[in-house]
Amino acid sequence: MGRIFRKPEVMTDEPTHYCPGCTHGLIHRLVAEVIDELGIRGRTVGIAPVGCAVFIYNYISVDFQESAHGRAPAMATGIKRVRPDLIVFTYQGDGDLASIGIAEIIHAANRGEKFTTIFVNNAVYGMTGGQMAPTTMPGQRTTTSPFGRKVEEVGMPIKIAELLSTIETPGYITRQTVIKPKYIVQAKKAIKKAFKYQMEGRCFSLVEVVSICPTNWGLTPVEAVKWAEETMLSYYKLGDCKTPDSHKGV
Amino acid sequence: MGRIFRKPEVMTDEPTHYCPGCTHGLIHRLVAEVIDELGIRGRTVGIAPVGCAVFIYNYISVDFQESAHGRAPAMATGIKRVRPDLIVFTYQGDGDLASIGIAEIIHAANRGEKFTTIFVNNAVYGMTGGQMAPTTMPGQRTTTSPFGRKVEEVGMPIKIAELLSTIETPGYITRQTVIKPKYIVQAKKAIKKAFKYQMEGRCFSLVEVVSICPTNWGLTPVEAVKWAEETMLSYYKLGDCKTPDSHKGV
Amino acid sequence: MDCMTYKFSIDVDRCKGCGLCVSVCPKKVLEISDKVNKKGYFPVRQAHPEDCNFCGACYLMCPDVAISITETAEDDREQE
Amino acid sequence: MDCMTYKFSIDVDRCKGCGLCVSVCPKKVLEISDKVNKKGYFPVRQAHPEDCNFCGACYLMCPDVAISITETAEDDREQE
Amino acid sequence: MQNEAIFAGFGGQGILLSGKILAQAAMVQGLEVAWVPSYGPEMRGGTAYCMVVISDRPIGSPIIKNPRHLVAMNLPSLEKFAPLVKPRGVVLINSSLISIRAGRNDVDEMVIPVTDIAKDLGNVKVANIVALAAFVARSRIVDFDLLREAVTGEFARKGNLLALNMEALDRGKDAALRFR
Amino acid sequence: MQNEAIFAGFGGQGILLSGKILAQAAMVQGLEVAWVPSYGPEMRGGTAYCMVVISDRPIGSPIIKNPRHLVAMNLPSLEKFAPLVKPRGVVLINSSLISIRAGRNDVDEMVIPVTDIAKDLGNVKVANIVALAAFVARSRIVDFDLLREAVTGEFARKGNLLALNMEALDRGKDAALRFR
Amino acid sequence: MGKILMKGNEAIGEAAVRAGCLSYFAYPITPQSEVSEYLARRMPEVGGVFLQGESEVAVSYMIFGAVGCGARAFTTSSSPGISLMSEGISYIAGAELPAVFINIQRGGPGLGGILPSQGDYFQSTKGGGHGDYHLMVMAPAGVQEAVEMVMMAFPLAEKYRNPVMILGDGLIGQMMEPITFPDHLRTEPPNKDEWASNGMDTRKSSKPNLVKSLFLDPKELNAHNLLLKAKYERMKKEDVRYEPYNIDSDYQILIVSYGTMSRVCKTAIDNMKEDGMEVGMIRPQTLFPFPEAAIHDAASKAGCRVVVSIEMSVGQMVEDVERCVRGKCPVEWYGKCGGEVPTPEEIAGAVRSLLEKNAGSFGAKY
Amino acid sequence: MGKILMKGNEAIGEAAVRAGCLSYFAYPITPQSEVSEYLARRMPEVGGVFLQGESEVAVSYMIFGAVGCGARAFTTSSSPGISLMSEGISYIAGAELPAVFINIQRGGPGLGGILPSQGDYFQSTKGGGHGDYHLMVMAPAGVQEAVEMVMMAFPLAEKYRNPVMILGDGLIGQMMEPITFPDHLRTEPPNKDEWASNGMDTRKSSKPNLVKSLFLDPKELNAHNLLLKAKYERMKKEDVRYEPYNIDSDYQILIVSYGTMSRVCKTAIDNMKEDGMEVGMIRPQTLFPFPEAAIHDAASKAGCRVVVSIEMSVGQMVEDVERCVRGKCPVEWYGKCGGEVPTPEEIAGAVRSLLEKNAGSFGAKY
Ligand SMILES: Cc1ncc(C[n+]2csc(CCOP(=O)(O)OP(=O)(O)O)c2C)c(N)n1
Ligand SMILES: Cc1ncc(C[n+]2csc(CCOP(=O)(O)OP(=O)(O)O)c2C)c(N)n1
Ligand code: SF4
Ligand code: SF4
Ligand code: SF4
Ligand code: SF4
Ligand code: SF4
Ligand code: SF4
Ligand SMILES: [Mg+2]
Ligand SMILES: [Mg+2]
Repeated sequence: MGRIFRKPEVMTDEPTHYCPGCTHGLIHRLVAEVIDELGIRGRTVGIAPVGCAVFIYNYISVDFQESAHGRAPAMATGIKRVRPDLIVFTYQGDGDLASIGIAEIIHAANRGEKFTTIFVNNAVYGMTGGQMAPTTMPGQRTTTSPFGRKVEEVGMPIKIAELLSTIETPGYITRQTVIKPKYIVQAKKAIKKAFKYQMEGRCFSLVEVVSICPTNWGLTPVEAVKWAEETMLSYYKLGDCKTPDSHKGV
Repeated sequence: MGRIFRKPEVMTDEPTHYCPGCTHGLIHRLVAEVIDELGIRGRTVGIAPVGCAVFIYNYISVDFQESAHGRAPAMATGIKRVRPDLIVFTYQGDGDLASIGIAEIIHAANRGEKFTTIFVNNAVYGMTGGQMAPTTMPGQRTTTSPFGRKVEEVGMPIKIAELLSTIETPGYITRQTVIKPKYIVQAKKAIKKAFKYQMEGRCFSLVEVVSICPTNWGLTPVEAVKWAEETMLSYYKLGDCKTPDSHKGV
Repeated sequence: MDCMTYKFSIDVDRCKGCGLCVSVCPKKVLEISDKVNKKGYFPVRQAHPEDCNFCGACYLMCPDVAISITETAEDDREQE
Repeated sequence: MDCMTYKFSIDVDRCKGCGLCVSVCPKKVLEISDKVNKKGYFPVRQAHPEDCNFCGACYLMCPDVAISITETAEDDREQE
Repeated sequence: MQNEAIFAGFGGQGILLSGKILAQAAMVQGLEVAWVPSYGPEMRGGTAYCMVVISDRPIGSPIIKNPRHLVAMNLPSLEKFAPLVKPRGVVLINSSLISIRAGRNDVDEMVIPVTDIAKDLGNVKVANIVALAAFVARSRIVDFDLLREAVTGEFARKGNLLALNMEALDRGKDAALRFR
Repeated sequence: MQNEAIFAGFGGQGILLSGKILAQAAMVQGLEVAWVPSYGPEMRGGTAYCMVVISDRPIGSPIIKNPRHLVAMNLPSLEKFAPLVKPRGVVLINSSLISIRAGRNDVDEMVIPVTDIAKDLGNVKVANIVALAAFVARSRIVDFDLLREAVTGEFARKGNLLALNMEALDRGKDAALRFR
Repeated sequence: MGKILMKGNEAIGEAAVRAGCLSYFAYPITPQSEVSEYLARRMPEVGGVFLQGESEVAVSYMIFGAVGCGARAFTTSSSPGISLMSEGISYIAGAELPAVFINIQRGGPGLGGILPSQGDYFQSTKGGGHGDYHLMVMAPAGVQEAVEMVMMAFPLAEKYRNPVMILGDGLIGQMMEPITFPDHLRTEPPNKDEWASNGMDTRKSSKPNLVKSLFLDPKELNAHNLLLKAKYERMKKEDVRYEPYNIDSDYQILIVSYGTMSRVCKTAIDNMKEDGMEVGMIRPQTLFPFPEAAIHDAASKAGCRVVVSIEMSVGQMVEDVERCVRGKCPVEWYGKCGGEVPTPEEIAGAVRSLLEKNAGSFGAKY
Repeated sequence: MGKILMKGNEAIGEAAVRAGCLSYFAYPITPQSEVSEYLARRMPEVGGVFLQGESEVAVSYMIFGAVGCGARAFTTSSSPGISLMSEGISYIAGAELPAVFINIQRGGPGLGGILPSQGDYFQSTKGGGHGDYHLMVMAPAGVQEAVEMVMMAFPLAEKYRNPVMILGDGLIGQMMEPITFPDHLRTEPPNKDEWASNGMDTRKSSKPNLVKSLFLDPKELNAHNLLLKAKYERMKKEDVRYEPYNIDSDYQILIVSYGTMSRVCKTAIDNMKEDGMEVGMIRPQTLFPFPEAAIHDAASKAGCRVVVSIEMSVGQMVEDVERCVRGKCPVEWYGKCGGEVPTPEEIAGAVRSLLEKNAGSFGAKY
């Protein structure tokens, strides 16, 4: 028992602007730990999303570009094509990646762009005040689905990891979560693996992270964790969907 | 042996602007036959793509809207949401649907919009002079892949039918071709089924049609048919990928 | 109307001479002619109409709806 | 440096009192305090530090990196 | 004559609602009114505020640098807005959460433990109404009866909350009348 | 002095290339030149054309309603452009594919079975060079030797095609000289 | 009907419903998301349609489809979202569809900020999209006017078969003001059966309706553009709207200002009047068609020495003002942007220093 | 180096390579697809990057990413494609990135047509995207000038850290003309290590570089906009380009025209001169910054009775001309669009009838 735990070096001292219990900060920390451990700070470029994590560059001290809503994969493509030696990651929410930016992520994955995407699925548009996302659960109330998501009207939540895994171009696609310590350990491993695949120049990699948004779910952080576990994890199954070695998903 | 074969009523007399052997005209005829047979001419609205088939409204005599490149599914959504009684179909090429318009088709399918898409996959941008499409085959030469599509650089061709079939919302997704009479008979059945699902208000439906573009492939029509059969059909497998009854693809 | 048969016709000016019908005709009835049509294409023609079994494969395959096969009473035939 | 042990600390002003650490601590060491911090949150505190086994679950779970567990020589300890 | 009031505090303290109820009362009184909230990401966990402008003429600019009055529900709000208040304006300080004072001697400072009063009433959430009542009682910015009407209107369809809020209204008014 | 020529025919007849070679020759002759193609979907299976403008002064508008000369490789082209040609211009008619005439008596009509000559040479594709040579020989729009150079340049890297095209050039010139 | 206190964004949603527009497609963006949130509840009550699109690009074409088949439909967004609709707006204008767009502007360029701004004047009046087209652009200065403009927008769009843009800003959207709704105006798009692709069953003729913007033949496309131009000229004749303010006074300086900014200007003008200084103002209510003659005339008035365009931008409308003034006076710009709003005091200061700067000017009145 | 005959689109591609721009991202669209087709072969030869993006929206952000990490990068498109880049262009301007965009215009609005047009003047000069920003806009009148402008565009973009747009049209793209390439100018963006997100290893300091357009604090955003404004003012001082034509003559009418249209005007002017009629012309080579002073001065010249803006659009630049002329003369528009191009004869006709119409005018010279 007992290890050393402290803020990764690449994280700044600035307190985050996130709501109490919001897992964005936690996921930032995992990314930061991986950057530290891989020793790639000096050649890493992050792409900030438009979403609650828009200020990620205030917390992780590497070069950053700030994307437009949904377009981070296109920006990452632009960078990696002209500077394949840089390590590039995008950090995107579910509104960002699964709604407005779904074309960009699919095509980046399909072209096999060699960057890493951290995809934070919190089943809602956090930043703009809790509107419905493509990943919102059936029946879930949001400000734009005040009577609960009606599947007959707007369909089922999109499973991004599975969707991307049908693509024939090799890639690493996995779904993780950070709602419990045991999952957090796994999630970090997956993030590290994703960065490593990039460093080896092997493939596109994406880690979907099932997350919580206590504020817009109208729950306390602890309740939110419970809801995520009960409702989301049974729909969004954890684990690797695709590795560059396996041709097709698990 | 022996049946009656003549131009469907809903087809106009105007000769098409297509190149000799181009299967767009053939697919138009199938759609027209289905409209005739279902007796839905008076309440059908088509959405023309931006692609070689941009003038489809000159050949099929129903109400039409002409879309912007890739956006037909959004337009069809707009129509069906305000006029669910109309029968709406989009007719889209692979540049249109699989490249610029992939977000729109995925989200329409995911919301379960009750319209029908005829998706003509000819592995190339026909109208603009034969540039590479997301569906272009590995090694295939096009004006923007003059040395052949390099999979290491731009990935594998996208299989739209399979991609859309992972979506959880019920739908009818099938892949057909028209390069031989036997396939044509099947393709027509599929198109009819797709329209029927719409008429029953059941689900989104999409028929991918593997097609030829002799002009931009630099082949005669007969050679093009052969190439399509040998090269495309082994990658783009024919058959239903998903029906509203089966939850997941075949 | 007692004595029904089929009439095969090619709309020469719609035909673009692509040859797809030729390639699918099980009876080798069709061939590309050497007379240019209005649009400058060499349209298809029934070289061996007697072999035609009105199967419709050519119609099915034609991208330009240039072929039609219709029912016709025997006596209508002459009028064409 | 011979005699190593661990130091547990909470950055009170980073803590937002979300309670997630409390919920995952296997030893029930933590609780939310009733003193407001600078930002107006009620931060967490080690109510039973003696039970802490430095497992790090709380660190892992904290979204705000408000907890740290570091190695420290016995004699360093007093300096804090 | 134009008057403005800023209501400021934590998100969740019902700041925007207090302002809205005041605006509603003023409107019914026949005055021109505009209610302007702070909005956007800075609301997230931080401070929220709204500005209510009340006038007997059409309101020009609804964006006011120096408002007449301030209702400060937490410390950061007092620190941010107290310096901006016009002389002779009312500055209500929620002493339950704020231990300092405005640091001005040209304003009408009113120190009331609003949150404690609300707790006393059994629900910390009604602190906003306590404060609103105290503020209106002191500033007379609108007719108190119309304020009562507005509170009634706001909570009429919210069943059991009505009585509680009416009580909060009275307690706030009392506190103001008893202040100093 | 400015001259213009339209080359028109089916897509696939090498129309754009004839124009380009002429433009190349004129450029080498030290003249100003602009080559403007028809483009876009109407090319699909239909007629293609290009316009070459040659001048001893900088060229203003490269878009010309009434060109001086016309090389018509098929019927629709002749029908479309013949009426536009300026008086005294050369109108080359590919009689292999066109059975009518320009229907004008103020132009220099030259009727040559260009496609047949090309077939004769063993490759229908060189009809464009036959026509180009005949046209230049007649119109003298550029120095014929420079034209020869331009054709050489165009096909130099295309191996066996060079000899064939040089032959086409000569046959075209001959045909023009022998015409009428 | 009594006044009700309503937030701009919600009032906009309600006004559309009352104008008979029962279809709304949108994508969330601050500071206008409350329109969606309001209509997500309201549309089901009236049997209308609310759909959150996957992006602003998609939304612009959902609107195209809905309006193209004869429905009334509108969307709301804010600056970056409107940019994404540029192509769609150009298509809609090209296809002559009476769609309504509402831009609750925020600071730009790029991601910019979320506070009120007027940085999209150019984009909306000069056509953010490609090609020769114009939107009719209306700029409300408060919630009540926003309501009225929304309710006028649909019939106006249908009068011209041309998209109408309402250019608000974050303040209009976020503010609550007392409002009354004009009487219900519900009508359907007139003559829609003549052009809408609503199914051939709808009409007697067997001619299909075709909604399109493609004209490959340049003669046709030129003619189409001239037809559009004629509509814009007609707008200039029939539908210019503006409010003059203190224009009968003996002003030496004329302000041109619109929307939120003009309200602050009014306060400034009132304050200056109290101080004995007269300032006139023209407030364009339609930004396209622009009140060209009104501004020219007001600038030509004897005594007017300088015209100033006051904007929450670094100077966009000022170009139109300059154009209309045609050299009658010097034309200046004053403003702030990105969420900063000049105060009445700052405006008064600016006015004073502009008068000093242009002390020698006497205009070129002829 | 001798002249070579090259198609505009291909010459543009080659010019970019010679300007040291080795990254190109684009999406096919007529009439500019040949740029991609050329560079698909050429870029591998020089170790450069060509990537066909999935859409114009994506392409605009690929450019953002590439330029943002310090590379030179450009794209080409045509009207509808540029509309789809509006948001991206606004972001790029907001983030102060020196990207180069080339618009080979076609007829609009909407799908329009594919023939040459000048309908995107407003879009490119007034900011198709949202917020207060400007592109530097250059308009070549032929292939040689297109080559030169492309080669100037990169250093100019870097001088200002502002995107540059080259506004051509289908004719410029499709035409072949003899060209020579200026000497190679290969340099890298100067000082890029100061701002580009190219990895912290690149620089000594441990401060990360951040490329962004977000400024949530209104004061900051206002300041940022003023900084941008200052750049645009500097452009107006240092980089206005135009060509006067027959301006020393005794003209009664002044033409303002650019790009392809100006070539036809030159022919018309030459023809009219032969007929004894003098017509002056100012041809803006930069549309932003616009040659305001030159046009004002030329319109102010004694004898000039009317100014006409001749465009392949139904009248866009005419507004800028009107603005600059400031009442010195009446300002008129003449043109055609959608692929129709006025002939020299038509222009002469228009000039004559405008002179008649404005016979009474003598300008307001003071
Ligand atoms: C083009 C555009 N559309 C909309 C927005 C508004 N917007 C900002 S963030 C956001 C959604 C964020 O949700 P998500 O991506 O799920 O991230 P989260 O905040 O939940 O982490 C939206 C719609 C924008 N900035 N730009
Ligand atoms: C926004 C936009 N981008 C690009 C184009 C140009 N464009 C027209 S058709 C087309 C591709 C057509 O290819 P596909 O969809 O495969 O249809 P096909 O012609 O092969 O049937 C493109 C890129 C356009 N019109 N609009
Ligand atoms: S709104 Fe949700 S996602 Fe955003 S910071 Fe708060 S909890 Fe996190
Ligand atoms: S280019 Fe290809 S798709 Fe287009 S009409 Fe010709 S053969 Fe058909
Ligand atoms: S109908 Fe059958 S047999 Fe007759 S020509 Fe056609 S394909 Fe041949
Ligand atoms: S398939 Fe049709 S177009 Fe082709 S040759 Fe046969 S009849 Fe003619
Ligand atoms: S380290 Fe482990 S035992 Fe100690 S407080 Fe944290 S979670 Fe509890
Ligand atoms: S998890 Fe972190 S922020 Fe939350 S209460 Fe514990 S220490 Fe504080
Ligand atoms: Mg989210
Ligand atoms: Mg295709």
